[in-house]
Amino acid sequence: MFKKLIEESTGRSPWLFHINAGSCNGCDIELVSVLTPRYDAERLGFKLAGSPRHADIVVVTGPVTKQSLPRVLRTISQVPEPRCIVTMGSCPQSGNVFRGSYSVAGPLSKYVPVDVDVAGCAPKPEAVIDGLALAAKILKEKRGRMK
Amino acid sequence: MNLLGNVLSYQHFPIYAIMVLFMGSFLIAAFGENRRVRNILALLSITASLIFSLLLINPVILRGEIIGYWMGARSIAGGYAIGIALEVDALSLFFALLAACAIFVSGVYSIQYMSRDDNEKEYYTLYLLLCGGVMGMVLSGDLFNMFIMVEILTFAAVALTAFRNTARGAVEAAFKYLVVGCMGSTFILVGTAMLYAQTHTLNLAQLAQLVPGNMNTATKAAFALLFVGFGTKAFIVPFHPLAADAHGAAPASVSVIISGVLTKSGIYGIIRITYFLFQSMGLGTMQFLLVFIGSVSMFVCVTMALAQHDFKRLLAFHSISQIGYVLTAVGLCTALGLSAGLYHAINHTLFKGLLFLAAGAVLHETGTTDLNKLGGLARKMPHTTVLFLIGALSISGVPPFNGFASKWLIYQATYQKAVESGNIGFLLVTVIALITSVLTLASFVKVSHSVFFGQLPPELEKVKEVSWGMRFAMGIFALLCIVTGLFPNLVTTYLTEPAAAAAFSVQRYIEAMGFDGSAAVEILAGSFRYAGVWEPVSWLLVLCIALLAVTIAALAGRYDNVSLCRTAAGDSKYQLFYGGEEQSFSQLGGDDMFWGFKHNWRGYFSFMHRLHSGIVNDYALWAVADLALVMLFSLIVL
Amino acid sequence: MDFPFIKEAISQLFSKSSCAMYPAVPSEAAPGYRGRIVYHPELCIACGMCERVCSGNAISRSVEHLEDGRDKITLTFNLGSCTFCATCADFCTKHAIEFTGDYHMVATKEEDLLVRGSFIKAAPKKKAPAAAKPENCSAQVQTEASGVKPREDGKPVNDQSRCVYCTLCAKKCPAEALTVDRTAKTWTLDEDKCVSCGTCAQVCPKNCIIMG
Amino acid sequence: MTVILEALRYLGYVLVFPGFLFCFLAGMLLCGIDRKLVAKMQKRVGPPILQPFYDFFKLCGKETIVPAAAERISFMLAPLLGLAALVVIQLFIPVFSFTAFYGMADIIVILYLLLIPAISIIMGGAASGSPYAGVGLSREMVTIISCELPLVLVLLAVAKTVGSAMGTGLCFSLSDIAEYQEINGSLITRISMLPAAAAMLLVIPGETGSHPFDTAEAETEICEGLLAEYSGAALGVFKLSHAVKMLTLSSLFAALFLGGLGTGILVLDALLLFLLCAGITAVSISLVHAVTARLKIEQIFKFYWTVVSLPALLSLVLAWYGL
Repeated sequence: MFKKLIEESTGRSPWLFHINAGSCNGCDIELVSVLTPRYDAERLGFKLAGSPRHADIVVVTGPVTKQSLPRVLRTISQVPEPRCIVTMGSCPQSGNVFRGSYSVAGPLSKYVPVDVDVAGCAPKPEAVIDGLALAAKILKEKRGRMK
Repeated sequence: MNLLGNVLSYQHFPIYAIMVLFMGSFLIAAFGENRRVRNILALLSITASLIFSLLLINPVILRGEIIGYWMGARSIAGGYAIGIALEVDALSLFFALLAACAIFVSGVYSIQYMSRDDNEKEYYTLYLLLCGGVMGMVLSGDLFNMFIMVEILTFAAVALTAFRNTARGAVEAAFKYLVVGCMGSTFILVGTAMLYAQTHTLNLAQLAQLVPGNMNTATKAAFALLFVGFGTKAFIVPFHPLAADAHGAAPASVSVIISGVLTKSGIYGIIRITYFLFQSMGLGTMQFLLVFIGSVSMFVCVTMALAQHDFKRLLAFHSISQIGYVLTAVGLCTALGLSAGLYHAINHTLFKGLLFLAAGAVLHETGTTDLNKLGGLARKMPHTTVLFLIGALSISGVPPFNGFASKWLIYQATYQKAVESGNIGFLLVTVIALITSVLTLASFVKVSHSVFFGQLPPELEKVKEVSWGMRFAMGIFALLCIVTGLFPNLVTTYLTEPAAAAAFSVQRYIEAMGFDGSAAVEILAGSFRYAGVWEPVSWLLVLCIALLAVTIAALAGRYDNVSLCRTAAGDSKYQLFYGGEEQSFSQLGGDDMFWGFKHNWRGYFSFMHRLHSGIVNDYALWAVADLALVMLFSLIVL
Repeated sequence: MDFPFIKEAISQLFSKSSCAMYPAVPSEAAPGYRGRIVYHPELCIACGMCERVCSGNAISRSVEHLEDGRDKITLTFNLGSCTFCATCADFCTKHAIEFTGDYHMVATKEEDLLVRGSFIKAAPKKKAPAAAKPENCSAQVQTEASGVKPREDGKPVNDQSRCVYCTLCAKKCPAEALTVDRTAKTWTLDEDKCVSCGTCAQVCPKNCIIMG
Repeated sequence: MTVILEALRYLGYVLVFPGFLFCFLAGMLLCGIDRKLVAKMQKRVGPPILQPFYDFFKLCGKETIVPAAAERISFMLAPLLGLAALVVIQLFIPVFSFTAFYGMADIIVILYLLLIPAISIIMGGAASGSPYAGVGLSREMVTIISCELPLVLVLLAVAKTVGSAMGTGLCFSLSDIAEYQEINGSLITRISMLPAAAAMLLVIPGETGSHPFDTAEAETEICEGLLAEYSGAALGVFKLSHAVKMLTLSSLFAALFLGGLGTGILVLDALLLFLLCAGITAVSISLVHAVTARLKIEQIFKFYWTVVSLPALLSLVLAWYGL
């Protein structure tokens, strides 16, 4: 029963940790707007965590610059299992307009398995909510597969 | 057989307890070249002293006798005491037991702690002299002998402060201590002389009989001189900077004696003169004097401690802060207050001894006590850490350790005093005491973070746990801390209440030496009932059950499902979160940890900073100014 | 310290929330929102303009040679690389690219973010029978093609045999010196306005503008 | 036989009613109500009331990472100790006329016991070795110092009021305070106690470390401070402790100022206590949270030692002169 309780709860309280990997701040602002009274992601249990140790979902924005790459990977590795990695906006998926720049090391999927891509430049808050809800579902599945 | 029986009569034990220490000192000075001989001699003498003190519990505390002992069969001639007398009532024995315990543990600790120093022979000679001085002072029945013993212990303490004279500041600290300590001794001497001129006797019991009836300007001045003189020994404000310097420089085992025992002997002196010699504690103004000085010591020293960044200096300031508690409680002049103060005196000796020994252990292994250079020692010295935490929680008054039990009594005593006397000032004292307690906690949080938790500086990677002997010594103190905290009723019933009762029965004290005590001013102790309840054992039991329940529930909830770093190489998963950066050494300095607090008090702190100039001339001036004020006060009110 | 918002807080306690209850209540994107790309391959002429103007390199074109000699041309729009600037749609003369208000672009696989469309281009086949009738004609064309000589004054010349009249050169000309009429299939240069910058030659998808 | 029954009864107190289970359920619900109310006040929908339960169980299912630099035993023991200490405090706080453990602790003891959870979180944070925890630790300690003065004044004022009314001069015992209120009505009805009650209401958010006094756990600047390295079940226990602390402090408030409302039936009393706690939380935690922005640490200190301490002192002086 306890295990079922945990599994049920996992999908209902995903906490986010946001990493800016060289983003233009467009996606960052959209992510924060998800938490405002207008969209209020907290009603779905989402919460922005302050430390990667508390997080379930890592949201990466930005094209993953060479400077940020080791930091991003280190921070992602510090998130306890089960975890879910969400790329937000086009940049971390492909590099977008920054592709081919000398300083861009992306896309992120070259280095870590990405679970959910939210496209858009920047995505609409509704799309972010969609993406996070999908991530929460994946999280629950991952939790079910543990142990 | 008769002779042996005579020799082993408990009447002689007080002088044995003193003399074994002095004998040990002389023997080590004479034959202490060999390390083993020296250690055995030192251990023998401190153990013997402890045993003799313990054997006195039965007659003095349980049976309530007062041992009046005349040395060399001389006693009273022509109505005046002419012999050297020892007089042991429950109060004296209380302090003697305290001293013997601390001396024993610190002596055991010294054996390994001092093994890296040279001149060990001189160390033990001086150490036992210091101990003998303390023992002699608290058991003496003679004011002049008290002065002699004070001189012995002051000079031994000065010499021991400068013992590690290669260390920075040691000689300077000793010099400051010497100057102000000698001023204090001189005050005591002058006070004694003035009393002698007025009463023609030096015996404490006879003085207690004669002085209160014959108060004149000279005796009033003598009171001020004695009070300030013993105040110097207790390092109460304004003599606290000396303690900081002396503790910072002295070896930890000596700091234990200076803070745990020497200051107590100062308190003992103050109790003797205020309660016995002058019997002036019944006066509201005299209570005000003690409580005022006590509260100021309590608060000023705890704030000074918050600003320190040296482990031992910080402990030194706390030491005076705790002495402030004792003095405040003693100054209340109620049975509860005195009992609480004496309880706190025991506890202070225990936890402060433990903390100084822990500081010594850190110094012994790392070579520094600077809070900004230490950190993360918990992984290298786990036992020391646990012992230190017991001491830190005790001094901060966290239940169920002993500091809480005595502070709890002190709060009640001050509040009850406020209610009884209708004086709202005592209420302020309760509030100050409570705030001081939380500030104490704050500074020990700072120490535990800066020394034992946090990150290990790379240069301290090779630190090892201290040897078993040192841990054993600390363990004794820690055990006593827990025991006195868990069984407050036993401590109050068998130690502090008899001692407090002794302080209120001056008449018996006088009569025990064969004088007429009928004229003594009896101070009414008054009865008391606790305003609250505190059952540490049951509380601990409930806490254990709750902890067990929580632990079982947590383990059932896979609390033990932790993932630990298995590889030697730095797996980034197990590194600390540094905002994504690679883990590097970063330890919050202990210096300015509570700036949110200090920022609001910056005026006060900068004032204090300017006041504590570190110049010995200033401190001497403070002593004189203090004397002048107290003298003025006593001339007016006595 | 005062609490200036205490009244609002209490009054809002009893008023309706201002939340958009998104997943429960679907929400439309604002008019003009540029969301998911819809590609109409039947309109496309594979001029390649979109691919060229795309800043995010989101558009790729692949050509598959079918057995019957025709080419199957596939255009792929990678939404995961798109900045949704809509320049491609702007430039598309055939209006084959459309930006919709659909913002649900969430995927677990990269595949899901690709918008594909393909059409079979018969153009080379169409030309082959036309060239087959008069044999010299094709040679003529070829000589014509090679015959277009660059002008000596450095102004552009159009090889009209290859031009598809996509008007891109006219759109791009900074001096507005070019006029292209798609219906009349004319390409005219206003020599007074031309500054010989070469933009038309650079942007021409068919490389039929020749500069000196 | 009776001894065993007696022991079982006390075990039941520890595990079920004022103890573990009650603390868990009531504390979590209180936390959920608080979050919902704050959301309402900010014109949001807010999380479901059961959200803290979801959070807790989710955290139980997560991996608990112990950093290599941490002192392992203290790191893992600290959350449990903090929670156990809080549960024990709850046992000493009377539920109207009912006290689970009668005659074991008074308000001074409670004052000190409230330090133990704070100390345990400080020890846990310090043991993790994180520099963020170092900063958090410093702030947490200053917050404790800040709250201490008004809390002490409030408690002394109550002790004096009840004591002089009962003729003993002062009364530190919580069950005596509860008993007094059973007979003479709630203390909050006395004018001299109103400022103290107001001060206590402002002390509660500081002690629990909720907004705007949460500088110690500021997630946006110092990565949750002391909790920065905690993950999984250990973090869950800390979150639970936070919830229980809300319950403890609000029921302390109820015991000090709102006594004498009990019905005498234990189940109803428990329900009433919970409702009162919810009301107190709504005013002192949720409302203050919703209308303020996070203070700086030196502002917290100043706020508590002036704005909050003054009414408490006023109350004490009024009580002193028997008003």
